[in-house]
Amino acid sequence: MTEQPQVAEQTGQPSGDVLLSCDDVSLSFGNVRALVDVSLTLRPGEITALVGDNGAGKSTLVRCISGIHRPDSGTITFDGRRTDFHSPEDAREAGIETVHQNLALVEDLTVWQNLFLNREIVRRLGPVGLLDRRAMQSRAREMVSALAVNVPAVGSRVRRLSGGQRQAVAICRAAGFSSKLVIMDEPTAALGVQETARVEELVFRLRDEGHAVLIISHNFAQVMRLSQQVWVMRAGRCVGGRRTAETTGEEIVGLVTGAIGS
Amino acid sequence: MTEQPQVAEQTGQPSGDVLLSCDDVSLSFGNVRALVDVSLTLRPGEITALVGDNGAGKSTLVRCISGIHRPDSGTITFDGRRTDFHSPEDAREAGIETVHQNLALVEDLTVWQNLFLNREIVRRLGPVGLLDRRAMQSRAREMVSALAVNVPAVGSRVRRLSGGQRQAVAICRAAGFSSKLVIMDEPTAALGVQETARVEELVFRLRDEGHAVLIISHNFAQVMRLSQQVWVMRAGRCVGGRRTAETTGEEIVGLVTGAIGS
Amino acid sequence: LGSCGSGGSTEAAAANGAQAAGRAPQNYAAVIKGLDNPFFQTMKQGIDDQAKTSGATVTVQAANSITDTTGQADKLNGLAGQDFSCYIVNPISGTNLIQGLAKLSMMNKPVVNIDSPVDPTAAKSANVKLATYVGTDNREAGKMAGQRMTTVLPSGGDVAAIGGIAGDVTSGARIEGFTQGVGKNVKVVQTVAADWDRQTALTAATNVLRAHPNLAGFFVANDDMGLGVARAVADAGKTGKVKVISVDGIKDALQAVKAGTLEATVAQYPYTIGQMGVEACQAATSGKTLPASVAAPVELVTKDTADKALASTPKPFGPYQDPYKTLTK
Amino acid sequence: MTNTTTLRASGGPNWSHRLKDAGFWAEWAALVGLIVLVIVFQTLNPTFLSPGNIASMLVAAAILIILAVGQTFVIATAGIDLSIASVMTLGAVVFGQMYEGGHGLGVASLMAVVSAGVAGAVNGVIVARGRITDFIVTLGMLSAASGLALILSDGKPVTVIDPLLLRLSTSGIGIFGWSFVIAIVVAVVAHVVLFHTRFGTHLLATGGSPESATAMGISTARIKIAVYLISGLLAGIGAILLVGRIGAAEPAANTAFLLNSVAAVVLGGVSLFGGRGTIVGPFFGALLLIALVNGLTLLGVSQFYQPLAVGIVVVLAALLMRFQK
Amino acid sequence: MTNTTTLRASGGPNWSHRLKDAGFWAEWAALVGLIVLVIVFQTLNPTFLSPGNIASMLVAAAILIILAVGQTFVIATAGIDLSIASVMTLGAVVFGQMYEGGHGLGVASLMAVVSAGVAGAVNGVIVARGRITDFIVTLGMLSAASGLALILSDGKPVTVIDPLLLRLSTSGIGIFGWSFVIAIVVAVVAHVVLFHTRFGTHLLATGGSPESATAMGISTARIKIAVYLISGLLAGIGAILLVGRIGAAEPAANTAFLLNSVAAVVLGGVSLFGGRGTIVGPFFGALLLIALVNGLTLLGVSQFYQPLAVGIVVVLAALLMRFQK
Ligand SMILES: Nc1ncnc2c1ncn2[C@@H]1O[C@H](COP(=O)(O)OP(=O)(O)OP(=O)(O)O)[C@@H](O)[C@H]1O
Ligand SMILES: Nc1ncnc2c1ncn2[C@@H]1O[C@H](COP(=O)(O)OP(=O)(O)OP(=O)(O)O)[C@@H](O)[C@H]1O
Ligand SMILES: [Mg+2]
Ligand SMILES: [Mg+2]
Repeated sequence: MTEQPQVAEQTGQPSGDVLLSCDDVSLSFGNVRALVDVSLTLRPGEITALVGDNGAGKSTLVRCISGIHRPDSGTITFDGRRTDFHSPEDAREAGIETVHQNLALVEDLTVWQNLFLNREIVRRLGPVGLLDRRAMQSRAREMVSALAVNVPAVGSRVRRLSGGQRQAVAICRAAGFSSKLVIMDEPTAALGVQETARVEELVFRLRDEGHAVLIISHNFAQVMRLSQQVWVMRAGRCVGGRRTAETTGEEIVGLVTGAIGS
Repeated sequence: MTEQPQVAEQTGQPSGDVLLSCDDVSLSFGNVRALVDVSLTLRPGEITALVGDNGAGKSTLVRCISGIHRPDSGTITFDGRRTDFHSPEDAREAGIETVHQNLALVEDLTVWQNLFLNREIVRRLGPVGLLDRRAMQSRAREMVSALAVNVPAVGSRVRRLSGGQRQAVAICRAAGFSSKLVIMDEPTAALGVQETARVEELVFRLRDEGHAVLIISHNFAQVMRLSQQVWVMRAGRCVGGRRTAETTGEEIVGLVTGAIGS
Repeated sequence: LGSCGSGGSTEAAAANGAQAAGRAPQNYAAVIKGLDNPFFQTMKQGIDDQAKTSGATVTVQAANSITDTTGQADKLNGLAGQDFSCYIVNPISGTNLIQGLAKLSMMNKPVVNIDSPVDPTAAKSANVKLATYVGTDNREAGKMAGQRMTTVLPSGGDVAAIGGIAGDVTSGARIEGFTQGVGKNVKVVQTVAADWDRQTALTAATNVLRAHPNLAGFFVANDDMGLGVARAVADAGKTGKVKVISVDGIKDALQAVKAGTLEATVAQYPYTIGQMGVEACQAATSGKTLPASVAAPVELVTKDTADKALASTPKPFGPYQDPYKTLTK
Repeated sequence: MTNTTTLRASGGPNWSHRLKDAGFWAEWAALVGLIVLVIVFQTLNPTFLSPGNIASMLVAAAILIILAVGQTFVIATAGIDLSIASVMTLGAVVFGQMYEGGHGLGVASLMAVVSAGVAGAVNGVIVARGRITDFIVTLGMLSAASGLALILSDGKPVTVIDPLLLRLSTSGIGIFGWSFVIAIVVAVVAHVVLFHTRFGTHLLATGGSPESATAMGISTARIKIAVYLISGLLAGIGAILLVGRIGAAEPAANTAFLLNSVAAVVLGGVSLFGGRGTIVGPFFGALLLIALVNGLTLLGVSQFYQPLAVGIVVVLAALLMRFQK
Repeated sequence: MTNTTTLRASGGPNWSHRLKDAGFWAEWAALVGLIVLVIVFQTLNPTFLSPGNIASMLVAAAILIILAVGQTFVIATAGIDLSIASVMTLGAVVFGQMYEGGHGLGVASLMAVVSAGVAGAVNGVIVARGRITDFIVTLGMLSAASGLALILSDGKPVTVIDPLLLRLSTSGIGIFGWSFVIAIVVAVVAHVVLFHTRFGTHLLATGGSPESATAMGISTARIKIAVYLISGLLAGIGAILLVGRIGAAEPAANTAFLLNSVAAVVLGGVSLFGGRGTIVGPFFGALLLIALVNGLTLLGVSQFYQPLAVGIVVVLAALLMRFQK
């Protein structure tokens, strides 16, 4: 409670366009308070990073924004309108694509089916729409080979892929469809050096195309490299925000561990 | 084929004690050749790193060593004896503990049940052995809090844990029981800064206690920090080995990408 | 239409009902077999009708299926705890209701056994006292069918038997009776279990016809399956050439006999069995001594008698004995 | 370098690869089992493959195929429709009541399909909105639908002799009776829906991983309702064929169809845990079960030995699926 | 700092927490449903809770409870034992043949349990070693065991009137008939095995995630064999009680037990997808099903309306489990 005002002052966020803002979002699971009055904002054309210890509540916040959980209290405003997503469908429709930490792939479907899940390309045949499998397969092949080094066959089931290959598929999916906000929950955790570099290029490209990107990462070097704004979570609270240009890796570590700001 | 002799020369491995050696291990899944004539050695009291791109075959090799897959050809020698593990049970019995990339946790069991899975503490009551739940719970609490910052309740189901909390549980499990070799497949991928530091401490402690540790990581800084020996895999082959002290991050990257050694 | 037996019984029952209305209303319980078979529907109808005419109320419960031996026992146990003055039971097997019946006997409640008999040795050892038994001997019914088969196949031939669920007591007794009833020239070449189901019987009969192209007849353990077998025979274009005889005497079967798709059916009149069961209860509760066992009417219905049978269904067209009626007077 | 790596992992599936592929075997195991069975029976009794016998097997299989297709949709979403047989009974009884009420074949058929569809939709809504496990909901419906059938029909069968309906099982194109032709059409449409529409993909995703499907914005509730509706509608079509076949609408439980429909699906290589499914598999699974009983009867296997033989053959046929893992 | 964090996440489960916990509701939903049912029936008909009626309900429930416990073990490993009822029939027939052959109660009982256990073990071995889905293997055994029962008994029931056996269901301790006491003992032992032995934990791990269990060195094959063996042995015990209850060993299968045993387990909050399980749940699930039929009979609900009522009540009872997710 006492730290709240201090935090609000130190967000580092200049005024201006805001794409998404969370205000006092709280969520508990039983007696685990996963989110406690979390407030933060995201701006279009920027890469925003969200950092914090394991179990700090980052993924839970992401799941609230992308419509999987509904907050117990607090509001989320997206693109100027107050949102009340009842399902991920609503969020996807509003223009939020997410790479979840658990990747949200269907193991028994093939790579291309996963890539186009709920975004299938359909050929109209009178009243019925039939899948255009060929088109999706060739598109999928392009999308995956842009990211992966050891490219998996797009016709193979996701169950068979290596950890990094899966992650590449999930990232391709989120990046491949027009959206206003792309959220990536630890997108490069399982990726190799080359693949990580490609994902970082992709993130820059997304930003340059005007998307907002929210990226969660435990790799502070990466955070400093990519982001324009950093938010720090600790034990369910958002304990601070900084412009990346105005902070250092050490300050962020301090905020994360609680050495600073508590 | 042509590179094989060259690689064999450049292993960087001095002669001496060998705990585990793989010789020409190959394994295919359908037409995917996941492992092609992989040969490498591990020495006791050392931390050995295994690096390579996504889909290079690292996890597949680990699964061969820990008895989940059986190689199509080639031999694995552990502790002086040629092994032919028919199941992970055999490998665990021989003294190999593994943190798998998919963590191998049972989602519906609690943290403590997962920690002691197949290593349960039992109170003998005449002919029947009853679980000593209390003992396991308190031991589990100690083990987990040594690694995690936001410690999950040991009685909560793994399904509920955050990505990093799960990984911490899996690492605790592998480290918690006496073994000759601990294999960790990307153990810190989902971990925060503090947790990663604790795991690295743990790895050093394991080494100092005389265990051999095989660690897979995409974080080359970490690899250079921790290991004494590095093996590099590329597209199913083991393309080189180096003493960490005698190599640089750049050389490793070169081996991984194929800029060196092909 | 001189169905004197049934006509007389209705009048008598009506008079009886008026008379019974003077007494305290009687409360009986009945537990019968399956639900989804017309045979037991007709039995229930007989019970209900007789109850109405005699001014009694009867709670009728049935097992969920013809294999539900313990479920039927549970239902009897449920009813046994309540205050009924008389119980009518049609057990699925000879022994499955024994415990409930033992309880009833301990409480000195009269029990009327209808249709399928309670196993006498089991009854004796469990101290079950049955007020009376009314029903038909399934073996006799099978035998009648067998004799008819011999008559319609004077030069003999191969026949097949289609039974209910394999191992079912009723089905077994009927087929056994049939086998005993047929003459030397008629040979039962195959017995198939069709689970008391019309569709299964149809498929089974189709297959049997294929396996034995010269088959001369079918004996079917109940009418419902018999109609399916008749359909199979018709589909094969062999109506009239392959004789189908079944047991029960439900209305659809009588019609089929009339139409000639069924050669004959051995009618067992569950309606009358139900009626007589209620009458027996009336007699028993008013303290009369009942005959130990009464044979319910069994009639062979052929094309000649089909019209008569249809006119009087669900009651028998011929005269029959009903000793309980005199006792309830 | 990157190029060869790509080739290594993404080479197109060739024949020897397909033969090693688990899914391939699962899908075709039922067909292989069927072929083996046919060879054995034909050797032991040459009438087995006579045109007449084939024709009657196909007609006998029609209802089971249609139910198995409906069951496949449900099972592919990791559900199970225990009520499929009694919903068919309900449909048949509604048909009978309508027909007896003088409404003609068309109206009766329509009402049969509609009533069965409604029962299916109720299943779906309770499963999806009430969040109750499929097993319990459809078990409840099993009981409720048979109860309704008994109430509507007052427990009595209705004889339905309609020349048009009769032709469903007595005539057709060559050895393919009309009812089998209907079953083929149902199977083909089902195959297209499952593998060539968005709905089909969403259905498999719902079965494979409901969380992931939800996270991708698929309404798993709507999918669940749809599959149970489909299962109900197909049970309604099955009801019409059933009435046509036995010439009567009966309130009898038809329990054999329940276990057989699930067995056909599972023999067809579809996992009860959802997420995978084919239509060819269950199609041949149903034919296998019908051919088995037909063959055993033709061979004159005694009624007491038949269940034993059926049990053993079913397990042996499934042994062909051992490659599944 | 770390300290407060720890507290936040690892606070011991208190009562309000437990009430919010899904698992808690799943486990006790059957009991809650049972209590509601009892209140309703007792209000409508006061004989419902008379000692006599309670006693007869408990005795009636004994066999179902024992089968449901066996089924729970199988279902907790994500399997299903469709053969449980016909294996019980097989056990009963073996009992009958032994008894008729003059072998006395002890030998007959032993052989009943042994033969049912063997059938269960065969299930387990085929499932585990042959890698065939549980559904097909036990469906095959369902058929094979009833066939064996028919062959052994030549299709005829054997009357078994044994005073000792009769007392199983006619006498006991107070309102608890001996057969119910046996069921209680079985349930208690099962609870201890499931939650207080290594085997129980390994069983739940096998059901929850076979890959993870295997990776941890658990032999899932051995677990599978064990659960089917247990299910078979319990079916054998059920067979003895069944013979005692109906006074005969009959070869015609009592199919109602199959669906009811699975229904009791699922009503008891156990997921068909394995990995979770309780014994209390299925125990009360079985009581619920028995009380339901008993109550409807007492109320004199017409036979046609009973299936409808059963269906509706089962779904309503399951609505209590909606908190499960
Ligand atoms: N469904 C749930 N039920 C109960 N507790 C949950 C649930 N989901 C998350 N939690 C708890 O909420 C807290 C925050 O979890 P969350 O997954 O948001 O962490 P995180 O910041 O993403 O951590 P990581 O870096 O490890 O992914 C953790 O203590 C976790 O155990
Ligand atoms: N069970 C399987 N069936 C078919 N292909 C498989 C299977 N397991 C792995 N593969 C394939 O084998 C190759 C090597 O996979 P592996 O998991 O060993 O990679 P990895 O080096 O661990 O990669 P990562 O760093 O992404 O974890 C990949 O192309 C993968 O798709
Ligand atoms: Mg997270
Ligand atoms: Mg890997």
